[in-house]
Amino acid sequence: MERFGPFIALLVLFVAASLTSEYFLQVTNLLNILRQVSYTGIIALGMTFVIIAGGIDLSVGSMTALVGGLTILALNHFGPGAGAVVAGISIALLLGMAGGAVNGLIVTVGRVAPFIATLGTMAIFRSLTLWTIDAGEFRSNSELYGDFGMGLLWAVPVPVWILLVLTVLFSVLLNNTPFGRYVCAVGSNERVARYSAIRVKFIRFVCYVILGLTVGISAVLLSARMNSVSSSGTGLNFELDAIAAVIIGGTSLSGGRGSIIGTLVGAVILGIVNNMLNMWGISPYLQGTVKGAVILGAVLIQRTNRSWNE
Amino acid sequence: MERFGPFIALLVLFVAASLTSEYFLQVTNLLNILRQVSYTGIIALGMTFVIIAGGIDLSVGSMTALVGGLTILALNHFGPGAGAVVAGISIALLLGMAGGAVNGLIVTVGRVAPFIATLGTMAIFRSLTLWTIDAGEFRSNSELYGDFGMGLLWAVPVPVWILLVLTVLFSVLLNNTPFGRYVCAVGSNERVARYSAIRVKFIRFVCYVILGLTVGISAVLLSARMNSVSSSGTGLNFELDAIAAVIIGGTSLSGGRGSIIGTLVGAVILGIVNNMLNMWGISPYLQGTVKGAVILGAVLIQRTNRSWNE
Amino acid sequence: MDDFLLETKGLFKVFSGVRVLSDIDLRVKRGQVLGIIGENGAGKSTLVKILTGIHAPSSGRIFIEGYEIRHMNPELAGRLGVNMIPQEFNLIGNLNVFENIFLGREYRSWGVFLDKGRMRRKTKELLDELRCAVSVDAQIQDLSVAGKQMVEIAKAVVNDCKILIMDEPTTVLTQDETDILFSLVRRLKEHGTAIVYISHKLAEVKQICDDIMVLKDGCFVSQDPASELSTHEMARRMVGRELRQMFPPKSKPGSEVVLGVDNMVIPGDVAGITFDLRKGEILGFAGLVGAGRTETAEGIYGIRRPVSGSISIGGSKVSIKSPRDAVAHGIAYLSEDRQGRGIHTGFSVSHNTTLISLKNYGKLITDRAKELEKTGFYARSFNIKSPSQTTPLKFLSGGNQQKVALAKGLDPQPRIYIFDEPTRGIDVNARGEIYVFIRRLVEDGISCILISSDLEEVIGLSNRVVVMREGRIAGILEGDQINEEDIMFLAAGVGQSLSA
Amino acid sequence: RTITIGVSIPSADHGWTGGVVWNAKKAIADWAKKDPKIKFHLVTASNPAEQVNQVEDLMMRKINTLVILPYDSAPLTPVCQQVKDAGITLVVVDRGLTKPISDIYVAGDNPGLGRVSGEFMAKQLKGEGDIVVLEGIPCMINTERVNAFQDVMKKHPGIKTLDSQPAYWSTQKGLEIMENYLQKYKKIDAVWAQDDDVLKGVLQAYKESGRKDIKFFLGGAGSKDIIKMVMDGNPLVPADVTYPPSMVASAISMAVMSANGESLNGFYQKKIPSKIILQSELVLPANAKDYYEPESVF
Ligand SMILES: Nc1ncnc2c1ncn2[C@@H]1O[C@H](COP(=O)(O)OP(=O)(O)OP(=O)(O)O)[C@@H](O)[C@H]1O
Ligand SMILES: Nc1ncnc2c1ncn2[C@@H]1O[C@H](COP(=O)(O)OP(=O)(O)OP(=O)(O)O)[C@@H](O)[C@H]1O
Ligand SMILES: [Mg+2]
Ligand SMILES: [Mg+2]
Repeated sequence: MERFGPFIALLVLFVAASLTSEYFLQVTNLLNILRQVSYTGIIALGMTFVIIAGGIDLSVGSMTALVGGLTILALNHFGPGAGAVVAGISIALLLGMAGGAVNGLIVTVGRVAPFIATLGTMAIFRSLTLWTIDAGEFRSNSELYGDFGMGLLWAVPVPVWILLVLTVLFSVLLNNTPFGRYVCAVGSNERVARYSAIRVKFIRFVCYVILGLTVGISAVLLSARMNSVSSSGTGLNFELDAIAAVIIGGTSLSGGRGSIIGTLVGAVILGIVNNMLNMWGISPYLQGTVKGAVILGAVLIQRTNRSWNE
Repeated sequence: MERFGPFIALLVLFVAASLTSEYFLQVTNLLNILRQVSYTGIIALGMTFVIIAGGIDLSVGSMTALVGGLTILALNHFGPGAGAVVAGISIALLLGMAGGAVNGLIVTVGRVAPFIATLGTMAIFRSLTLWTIDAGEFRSNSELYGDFGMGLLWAVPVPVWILLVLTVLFSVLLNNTPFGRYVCAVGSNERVARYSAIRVKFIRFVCYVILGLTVGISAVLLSARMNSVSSSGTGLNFELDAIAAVIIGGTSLSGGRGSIIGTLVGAVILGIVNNMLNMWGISPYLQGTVKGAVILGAVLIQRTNRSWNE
Repeated sequence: MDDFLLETKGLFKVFSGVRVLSDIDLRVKRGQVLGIIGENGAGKSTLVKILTGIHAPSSGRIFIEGYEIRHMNPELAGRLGVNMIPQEFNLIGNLNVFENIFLGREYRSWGVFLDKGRMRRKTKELLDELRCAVSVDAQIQDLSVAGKQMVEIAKAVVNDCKILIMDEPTTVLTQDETDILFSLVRRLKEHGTAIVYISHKLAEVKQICDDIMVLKDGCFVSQDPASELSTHEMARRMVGRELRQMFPPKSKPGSEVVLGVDNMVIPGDVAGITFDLRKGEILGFAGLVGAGRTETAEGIYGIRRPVSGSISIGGSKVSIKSPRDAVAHGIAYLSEDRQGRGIHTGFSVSHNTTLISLKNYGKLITDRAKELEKTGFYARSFNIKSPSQTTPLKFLSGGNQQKVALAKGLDPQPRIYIFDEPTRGIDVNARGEIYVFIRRLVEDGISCILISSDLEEVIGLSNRVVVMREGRIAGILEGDQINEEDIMFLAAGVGQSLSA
Repeated sequence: RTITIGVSIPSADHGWTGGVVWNAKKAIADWAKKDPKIKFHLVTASNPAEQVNQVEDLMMRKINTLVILPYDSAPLTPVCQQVKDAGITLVVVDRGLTKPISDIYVAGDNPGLGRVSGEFMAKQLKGEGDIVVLEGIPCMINTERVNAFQDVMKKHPGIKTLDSQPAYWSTQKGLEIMENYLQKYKKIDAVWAQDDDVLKGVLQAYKESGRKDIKFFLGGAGSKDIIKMVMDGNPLVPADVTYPPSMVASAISMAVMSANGESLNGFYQKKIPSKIILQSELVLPANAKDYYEPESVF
């Protein structure tokens, strides 16, 4: 029953939120929550692979700023048309994958512990972002890009669609393909994986590239939403939110197993918590206390549930 | 030879720093570096136990602020005498251990993943600090407390002495007592440890209490030095510095083994890096790049060294 | 009548709805060695895990020296002098030998500090007694499987224990080490220790045990003095029917050389290994522990990097830099280190079985149904006892895990299969079936290398036997030369190498 | 009719933002006492994306007026546009948006802070001397201040900036960097710390070093401790330059008055002015009393 833990936590939170706030159940609010969580949620989906493979990535927030910033530079360079937007987006995805590849190489070829490797690149990516624009803001000249960021498809925001589609795709990738199985094998026992003819380093590397890709996607959506990127503020603390979503979703930080759907649920849980804090109107000083307590509570619900079934 | 990795990295960095900066080798500068690293270094010593036991603690920075703040409140309450300072310090150590115990209980009894547990308490501790003083500053009225923070003993700052003494004590604790063995055993293989009649949860719990104690010590030294605590700024990002020191020092984030001396070396490496950034006068925007690169470099030196000897 | 050191009454154990043990009454006296035998999954390990408090019984009572112990746990067991050599290693990889041996019961000085000197000395004494050359300061993770096994033995006897439980202690040990262990057992017996001994090596059981208890499907079958049971009868009681001939008749290998190893050198482990393997051949590898057989196998499989020499497959030289290359060249390797290298204990039966060959179940999307079907085939072939295909391996008995490991190597349909202790922990019945299976493999043209510490197995199956000593090939035996005396003669290094 | 005012500000991550939160809460408490019909919703964000989310959430709660201190200009502009389009009165504080959509803009003057600081420093040094600078977190606000300061310095070639490093608006960082400066430079005439929190650390380092060469220190933002030092005539701290976190409180008041249809006291203009620039003022011992607010947290 352990695997239902996140869902039960979500349910409890959902009911609690519905009861305590008149605004919560409004469709716009629910869509807002989904959109709000989509930026770190998409990154969390990629992070799930990295964590299952036994790694971690602290650099995703800085990488979001760097990729988003460079994308806007490219966009401004290409001009205002739709073609420029498409080109910009492509560049963002490539940059994201390149960023992920850098992390992946340091971890696999350089054999640096993932925590330190990405702590290093976190500093480096942020610093390069600051340096590119002299600590200012990247502002897009393209109206179209901004419209895309706020766009709706059948009344649902684009980022939400992407979040959902990626959840399905990644779920299949994790559960129904050889690659997914290899990721679990590598994270579960690296040596056994090696004896099983799995290219351990390659799999690790690909996980980082996938994460980089999701960072690229998130960078596009976020920078389009704001039609700009702040070199100092964009992506700040994203890594904590993304990792928290993954772990609340039931993936173990020690690797070997995990769930993409769980991560989605984890991200939504965090989104509802934030939404509730704003809706309840808690004193700013005490918001941290309530947020921390609710997150701990959500995780504890899962635990209690597990012990019932053990 | 792996265990010498951190020392070699330190040596290389030391030589590089001596060659590139005429100020580096001055005694005051070296003492400055030691004092600068002592605050997070002391915490890193405690963090080493938690990480070896397979845990992590993100809340140490917030806890430093909370403990420091409450200590100053207590101090102001007790009045200006030396007795008050002693009482204040005792309270700080107790509060630190209590904070560590909270984390330890959530992790062991609550069975919440350490990352999430301490992410929660990080928010909670900070928020309680802000709430206590309305986001302002805790100011001590005791001159004596400030003098203690700046104090020297045989020309060496008090915090440095404490850092060194704790290194020795903790080294003995880790390497020469049953408790130290149990910590390694718990972090290496929890199941086997349990079968060996080791009280796994208790050991984990004690590790968090030890870390809490070091946070308490650091909170005293830091608040005494400034004779004040900022509820918003004190302790910010301490967790990253402390964890980085531990890992650079050769302790594995996956637990099971580690070295206290290594952590000291890791902390000093970080201190030298920061010192060098200032001494070289690097552009503020690029400081992150250089810092990240030097840290990665320091870790890579260890790796290369290892592969030579493999 | 109360001189039973250990007694259970009506032990039941149910794992998630499945009854694993029913109504077990067990009695062991001072100085008695009680053997427990039974098929894989019969519940032997579960029984002894209950005795040491690792599992709680679903119902039933445990008495130690006549006192009922209501809530047994590992710590209490330790204090009561109940020690166990577990089936799977319970050692901390990051700690060294003496730290492991004394884990949880360290010698102290001043009450708080570790008395390392005394612990080292005591460990050294023990290892010397076991004639084990492992260094007291070696890290466990650097030891060979046999080395780890010896450490487990030392750990179990380091303090005076009243009751010693041994769960398949000799699976990776050669005859020599087994003899050393047995002399230790006899000494403990004289001191009045009660001993519970579990093994699938029935001859050993007969040799060392006073009484033999047979379990089948978690139920008590019989208990008789060892002197009254032949190994044949033991096997019959375990399985419940007559067993056929253990070793199938040897087949005739072809003359085509499938694998040629020429002058392979792995520094520190093996020097100048040269042999070839023919099509449809079973090539046995014999030698004492540490002779370098595993290293040779790992050298071929791409785990260890030979510094010189060459490997050719089907006549052409190949470069094998990783297990992936080896698998691509049709080589499979079954490791002797089941849980450390062979299987993912957290993975299910089917996920483990198909891990190497996963790409055969769909390059893009894995065909789950086909996967389950194939796993089912192996489960039937090897009689793998598991609640379902999706049960994680950690919930299977040791022997059944071993069978999954075997199937895992088979699934990519290798041309060359290197077995390192293939029947480690496998019961007599399944063992016979696996031998037949291997026999069928070679008939189908697969070539096998058989590394085993079980001489009988090597002799019974091999067309030729390579005997290794201290990292070198001491000789290659054929036909009539394949007998215990000649092999031991070469392995121990007394006298001249015949091939020299 | 009830008025619902949403207030969105950055979270307290250093002294000044702590002051902003405190002042916002204080203004809200004051107004809530005066006029129970006004409802306030206060939210704090630790990055631009979170602030966008919070503004969306505030819109769900049917606010009539939004008072926002944007974490950054450009990233918050689109969502503020949405606020505006929804017919909500938009009051922007401190960081301006990139489009002129605010109904009321209460601005701090970042370049002004740099300029006033630079001019005071140049005057005090009589155009001659070596100085070191401790910057804030590398970001736009910081850049504007430092650039304005350096623009003034360009006019005084006799003054040499020896070094300029980021101290992240943190006391502890300020202490460490000053320690390093004192190590590196044997003679320093003056220090510009840009932020009073940093200045506290700087003064501590100077005190511990036992050196006597530095003539004076200049902070910024006007925290009560530093103002007190100025007021008490501390020779090391002859002045301070304001950048009051209370600007958010002023903005909240403007928002309330505007919602009530009041006009600004003394103004003949009917509506509240659409742009209010708060000067960065120079605090000297003579006028320090006017700036000293003992119960403020900053
Ligand atoms: N932790 C567990 N959870 C569920 N089932 C278990 C667990 N441990 C063992 N089993 C089941 O209990 C049965 C008996 O297992 P046990 O390990 O006692 O067998 P065994 O007699 O030791 O076999 P072997 O000779 O293969 O070691 C097996 O069918 C196994 O699947
Ligand atoms: N019991 C032991 N005593 C001393 N050294 C050992 C022992 N076991 C292993 N070693 C060391 O480990 C190395 C490899 O041993 P290993 O047991 O893997 O060799 P092997 O030939 O595969 O033997 P086997 O297959 O019988 O286990 C040896 O070279 C030896 O140095
Ligand atoms: Mg068993
Ligand atoms: Mg071997």
